[in-house]
Amino acid sequence: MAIDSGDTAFIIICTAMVMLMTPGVGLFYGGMVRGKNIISMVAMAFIAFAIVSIQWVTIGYSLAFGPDIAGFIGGLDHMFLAGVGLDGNGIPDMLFMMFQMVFAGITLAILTSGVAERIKLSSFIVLGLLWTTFVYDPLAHWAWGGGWASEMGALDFAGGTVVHISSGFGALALALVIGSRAGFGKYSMEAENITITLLGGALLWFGWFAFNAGSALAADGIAVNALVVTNISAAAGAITWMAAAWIKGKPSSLGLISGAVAGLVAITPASGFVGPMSAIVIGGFAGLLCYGALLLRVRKGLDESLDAWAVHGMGGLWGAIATGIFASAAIGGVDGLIYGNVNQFMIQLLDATVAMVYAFTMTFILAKIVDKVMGLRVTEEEEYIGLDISQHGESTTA
Amino acid sequence: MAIDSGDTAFIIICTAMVMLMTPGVGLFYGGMVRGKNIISMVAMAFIAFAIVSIQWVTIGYSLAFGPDIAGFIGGLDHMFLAGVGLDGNGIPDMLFMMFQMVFAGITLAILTSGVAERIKLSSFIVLGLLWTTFVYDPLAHWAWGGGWASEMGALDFAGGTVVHISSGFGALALALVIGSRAGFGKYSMEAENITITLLGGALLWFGWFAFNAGSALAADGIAVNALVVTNISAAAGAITWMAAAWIKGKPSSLGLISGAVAGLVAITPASGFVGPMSAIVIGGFAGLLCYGALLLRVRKGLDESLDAWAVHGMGGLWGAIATGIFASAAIGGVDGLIYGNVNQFMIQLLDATVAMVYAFTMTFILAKIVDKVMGLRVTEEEEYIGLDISQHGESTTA
Amino acid sequence: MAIDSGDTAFIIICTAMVMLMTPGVGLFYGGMVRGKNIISMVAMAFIAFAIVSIQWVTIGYSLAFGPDIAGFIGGLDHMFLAGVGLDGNGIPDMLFMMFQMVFAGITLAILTSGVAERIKLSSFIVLGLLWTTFVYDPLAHWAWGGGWASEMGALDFAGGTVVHISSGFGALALALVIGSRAGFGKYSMEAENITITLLGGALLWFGWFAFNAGSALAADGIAVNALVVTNISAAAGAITWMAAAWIKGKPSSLGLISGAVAGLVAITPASGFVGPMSAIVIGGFAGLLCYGALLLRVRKGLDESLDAWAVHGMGGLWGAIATGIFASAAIGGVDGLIYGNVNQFMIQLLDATVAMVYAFTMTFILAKIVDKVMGLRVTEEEEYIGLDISQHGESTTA
Amino acid sequence: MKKVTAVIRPEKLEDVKAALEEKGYFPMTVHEVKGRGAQKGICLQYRGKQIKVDMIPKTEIEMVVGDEDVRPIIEIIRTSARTGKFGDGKIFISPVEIVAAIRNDEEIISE
Amino acid sequence: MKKVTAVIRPEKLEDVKAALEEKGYFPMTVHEVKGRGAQKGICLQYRGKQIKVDMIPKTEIEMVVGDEDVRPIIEIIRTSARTGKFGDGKIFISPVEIVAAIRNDEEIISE
Amino acid sequence: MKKVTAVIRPEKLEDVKAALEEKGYFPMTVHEVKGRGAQKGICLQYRGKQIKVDMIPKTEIEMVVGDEDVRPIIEIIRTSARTGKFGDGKIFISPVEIVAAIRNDEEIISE
Ligand SMILES: Nc1ncnc2c1ncn2[C@@H]1O[C@H](COP(=O)(O)OP(=O)(O)O)[C@@H](O)[C@H]1O
Ligand SMILES: Nc1ncnc2c1ncn2[C@@H]1O[C@H](COP(=O)(O)OP(=O)(O)O)[C@@H](O)[C@H]1O
Ligand SMILES: Nc1ncnc2c1ncn2[C@@H]1O[C@H](COP(=O)(O)OP(=O)(O)O)[C@@H](O)[C@H]1O
Repeated sequence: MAIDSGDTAFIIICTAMVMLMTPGVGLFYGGMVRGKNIISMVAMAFIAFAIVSIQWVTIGYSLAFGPDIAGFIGGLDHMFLAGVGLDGNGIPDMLFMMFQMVFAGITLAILTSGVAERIKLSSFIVLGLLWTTFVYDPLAHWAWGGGWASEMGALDFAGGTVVHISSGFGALALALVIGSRAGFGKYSMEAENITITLLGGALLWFGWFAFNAGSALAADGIAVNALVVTNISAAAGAITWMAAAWIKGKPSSLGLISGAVAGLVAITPASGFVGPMSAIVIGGFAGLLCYGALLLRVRKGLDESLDAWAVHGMGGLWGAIATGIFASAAIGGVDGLIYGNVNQFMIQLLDATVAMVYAFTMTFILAKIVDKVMGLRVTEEEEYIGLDISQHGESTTA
Repeated sequence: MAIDSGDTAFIIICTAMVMLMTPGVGLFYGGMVRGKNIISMVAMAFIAFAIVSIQWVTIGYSLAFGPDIAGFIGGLDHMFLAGVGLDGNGIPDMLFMMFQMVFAGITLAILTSGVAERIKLSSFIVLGLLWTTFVYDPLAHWAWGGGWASEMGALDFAGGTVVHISSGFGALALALVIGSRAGFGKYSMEAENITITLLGGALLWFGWFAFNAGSALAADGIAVNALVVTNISAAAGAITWMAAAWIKGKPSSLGLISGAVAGLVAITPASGFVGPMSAIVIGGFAGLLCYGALLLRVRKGLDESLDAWAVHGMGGLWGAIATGIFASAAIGGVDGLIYGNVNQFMIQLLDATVAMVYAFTMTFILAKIVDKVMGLRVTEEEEYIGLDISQHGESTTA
Repeated sequence: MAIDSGDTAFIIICTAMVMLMTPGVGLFYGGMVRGKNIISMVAMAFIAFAIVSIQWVTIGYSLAFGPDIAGFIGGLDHMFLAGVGLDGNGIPDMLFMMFQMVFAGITLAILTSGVAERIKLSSFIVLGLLWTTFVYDPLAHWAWGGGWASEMGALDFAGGTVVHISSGFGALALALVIGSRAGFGKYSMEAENITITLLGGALLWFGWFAFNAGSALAADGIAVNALVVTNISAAAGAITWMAAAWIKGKPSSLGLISGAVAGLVAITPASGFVGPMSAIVIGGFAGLLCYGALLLRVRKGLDESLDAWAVHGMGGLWGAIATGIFASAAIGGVDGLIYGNVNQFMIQLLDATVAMVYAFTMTFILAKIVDKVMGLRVTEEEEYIGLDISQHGESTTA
Repeated sequence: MKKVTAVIRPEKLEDVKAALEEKGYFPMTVHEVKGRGAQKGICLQYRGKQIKVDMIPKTEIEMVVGDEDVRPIIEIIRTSARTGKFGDGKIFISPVEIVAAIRNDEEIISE
Repeated sequence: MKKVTAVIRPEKLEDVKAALEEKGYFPMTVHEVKGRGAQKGICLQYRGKQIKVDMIPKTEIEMVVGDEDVRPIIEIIRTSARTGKFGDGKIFISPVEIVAAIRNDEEIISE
Repeated sequence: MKKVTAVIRPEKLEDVKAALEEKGYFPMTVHEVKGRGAQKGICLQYRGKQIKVDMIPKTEIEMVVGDEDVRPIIEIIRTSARTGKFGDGKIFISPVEIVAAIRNDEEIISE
């Protein structure tokens, strides 16, 4: 098959839309922190994207998609994009490489949740490069590069394990290593710029269509299915989270948008395999589950306060499992639990568990190493002044 | 005809772009209200989108596009998307369903203009569901689902009646039912975050290309024509409104962007039927007309202050009529008044008038019912404190 | 060849994405000025886009792409889009016209850097129309419309000379004619809304994919190459600028995003001709060069403070030359210096130099004329109060 | 010399400014503040339980004026800023000893 | 009558408000300000050289109260706003001569 | 003790801070305010008619200092904040009776 202009057009644009999600994450997070750290959050998203862009074309892509080594990692054959050409099957190979790059970029940006308002910029850069290399790249290889998980038949359409479990449980590990923000639990640390968070959320919702539909790698029926279930799940998550928050108190807009993201996360691995009515259930339950996870986190006094763990980690876990429950052969060729396929359900469970454990453990180890070698955290004064001034020498008045 | 990857790619991306317009409306409106209600405006846009997403896949799509009943409404055959598949003609049927969904979503968001800064959140949700079901869905059926208007030959390329007349005159009815904001006319209530309004306007302009060009449902010459006339009309509207405002006082950026939106609204029904030079006239006149409508509204002391009526209502009315004037058979197969086709002009006039009367009346009735049953409006104290705190329990400092 | 739906879909969406870059420039600049001028900066971007939209369909397109007259300018055959139809080769001619329009629009928006916080709105409109007609249109003709530069074999894939050298050196000329802002050098005039600048930067990075990849005018391998090198160059520029700033002081987010833009600018002319590894060098060097240019500008006490010259002018110059160095026949059919083609290098040098001199000189002359006839600059009081209030009668509190 | 500090509703600022202007009182400095009075802010009924919103945006006007202007200014502000509902605000009068211009060396010293 | 002006750390505002409320002191006006004390702000070590950040966000509370309330309020604020580190802030007491309500014609005049 | 309240042009804040610092006066609290003076703001010519912009952004500096520091501070501010044009601002001196630290129990009481 040659290059198809429709598919190529589709994936180029999808790549751009997923790229926009990375600053989207930065704005989403930036609005939730105190005003003295908003630049830091947005800047880290950009930095994540920039360093991963270079890491990916030099070594990352090859680690993820090079010839399989022991089911665990790709070989170095594609370092510096060797052998990645402008032709291919439907879309150019180079475009596939690029589409995958934007996934790697945003994943690192999501991870910043766990260290918000207290990480040293230099340490973030080092940690980020290590993390992408030792956590993201292997996970991408397992799911999509011919690693053990895909060999086993695990389904992850657009990155439930690779993107969300990895960054969510990674953020949890980081929060444990770096410790709570000074004054956490003592002073209220409320979102200061909710408008910006909502804007970031809008960009996420927008880009997610490309994230999931684009993962079909063609402008076809599967892409359309992914598009439709993605939106349904987002809407359902927004509604259930809002409703649950309403019962407990007020229906905050942060809850609404967090619910939407929870729905988007949960449908991610499933979007090429489940139908619209399953999406209502997947998204709706994601809203409740992730809200519950957030409440649990708060009760435990854990300062993973932008909730990558609650939303991406738990939402991704649920999504991976839900794929094993609701998959329909009529859509993606594989049946799940509700169609009697217990096996697929068990595969999903195993895959998600391994991803979770691996991401958490490796992130914990990497964070400990960076902490020992160069210190993860800013000084008390720098934290008090805020990272905008102390790390970037800037502040924003408006 | 089978699925075409180019067309499918096109409409998937267009769907995403139109989706982004909904938070775009929220930001556009949010910047225009007082700071204590900005979250409320943006949140209502998201909520509108979320609830309509679910309404649409359960019942709305079927009401609009199900088998015609008496020219008025669609049958329930497609409830829960029954019979809506992943294949189709050029683009998958499911994609058509989804593209239509994002139109329904944004229309409800536009409607919030009429109740800005004073509606009870719960009542908005109830009203929104009713409105979409009893106003939007029938209008969509009439124009595009095989209802009486399309049978009669009325032209509405991308939603002049369905989206703009309906939401504009609906907002007017709502404003009348809910009454003015406390202190309206006594205190100045100026836009507090114009930057955000301009950002919202930028997202609208961007998305409108997809709104109109995507309505060709194929990446073809008609789509390109729609794209070109859309931009021309927006530019012309921006310039004439700004110029008119300049003559009366200062050329505000709000005038500029409102004029652009007026131009975009007016060209919407016409974009598949008129050529570029007609677009200058349509957009240019829209800027003047809508600015005049705004001045009239102000003189009448009417608190429909985000001007959905003046811009979308009056702009949509003009656009529907202008389609009957400027349509050219060379472009869309039908001639208008200037090419001697009086008949088409009369059809457009009738269609627009019925849409206007129906939308206004039905909205008025629905609002009255909701007001009786649960109260449309927040209490005086809640309004004074602002909806951000009173409805959402949040506020934004920056 | 007939219309291809994939290519058409691609260029329609690319057009929309490039359109979004224009308000993107407005937000990017708006965040960098003092709060009293933010509306002015964003509004000027919109106004630039609106007036160029009308200029282009009436006369501009014809001047750029009409039948060549003496290698310098296009004839008036396409005035009012005469003879520009909805069919064509791969994409409709009308779409090509529209895609070119959005380039003309953003270029004028970039130019506003040179007059930020002090230009009279009416004079900007007049100057903008003149500038587009006498600077942009000829340059577009030279490079892409069959003018002398393209005849000579100069390579400019997506607008290094046409867009960036022209606006960058134009902005320099404007800054010299209009003079420094009152108090420049005496008081600190720091960026007041960096979040908005970063948002604008995100929209630029996003849109730039369409800017460069879309310049292939087809969804093919060349487009994909442009996409990939564009992102690499942006990332490399962001990293080197940030690193350089870090060595001198703090790694500001403004540096980071400026570096990204520098990388994007530099790769623009080269993106269809060079490979990924060259892009690292081109972008990386652009970050350093443009940062150096900024430092030089500051040392010279020159108030071209949003740095269109340092970033677009110098970055564009470097990009044009770099195209002559790194071009690879394997990618775009032409070799550059490193493959032994000295000739192409000399052509690029000549092309860039002429563009630079022409843009600077013509802009200088046009600015002088407008200054003489109607005054370029607001009064001292108007400048003190800020352009938001004095030119637009508005201000933004948040 | 006295300093008149008036905490008023933000939406009344235009009225107060206009009323003061009419009587020839121009100079003032305005702060955007938040505050609560003896009523501890505003009570919202929220599903049975009451929620207090205790920091309400207010506008604080500072005017340094001659002793003889204090009374008229208090009356003007009262008239133009009053709604009669809780939250209308307060006026405080405090002593000022010196007023010095920056533009030139003019100075007024309270005896 | 006296005006108590306290400049505190913004993150302590909730504690101070709660402590005052407990003792029955409600009315106050709050300003968001920036400030530096005798320590000239906060010192950041930056690659060898020291950087001073000298304008730190603070919260300023104004309370106009009876003379007898001054002492207790100073103590409450001290207790609830103290961290013991530089930058805790200051409390200033100054005289107020008249307090006039806007809602009605009530007035308290310091003797 | 006295409170020096100076309303200055925002763009002069850096200069004023530097000038005060040079003479050893560090502590201060800064408010962002808007204001109008006797000239009622700034006049813009607008197509024949004049438009008044009457609320101009200003910066208000508060410094509580010993009585003996009042004069020198007034002079420093005058010198560093003066442009000679309308709108340069004013300095007000008012009495302060107690200054209490929050970090510890230090206190200065004006006699
Ligand atoms: N004693 C006081 N000290 C300082 N500020 C006060 C005092 N009393 C009132 N205020 C200010 O005036 C505003 C309105 O006060 P008031 O009319 O008493 O309000 P309320 O109706 O809430 O009691 C308060 O929000 C506060 O900012
Ligand atoms: N003499 C003063 N005049 C005005 N404001 C003061 C004075 N002293 C302290 N402040 C305010 O109190 C804040 C904290 O002061 P302090 O505890 O002395 O801080 P630091 O530890 O920085 O010396 C300052 O930032 C300033 O806003
Ligand atoms: N009597 C006053 N009371 C309070 N604030 C004042 C007074 N006089 C001047 N100001 C403040 O000082 C600022 C500058 O005042 P001034 O130099 O008199 O300005 P102008 O040139 O506009 O008359 C004003 O904007 C106001 O904030």
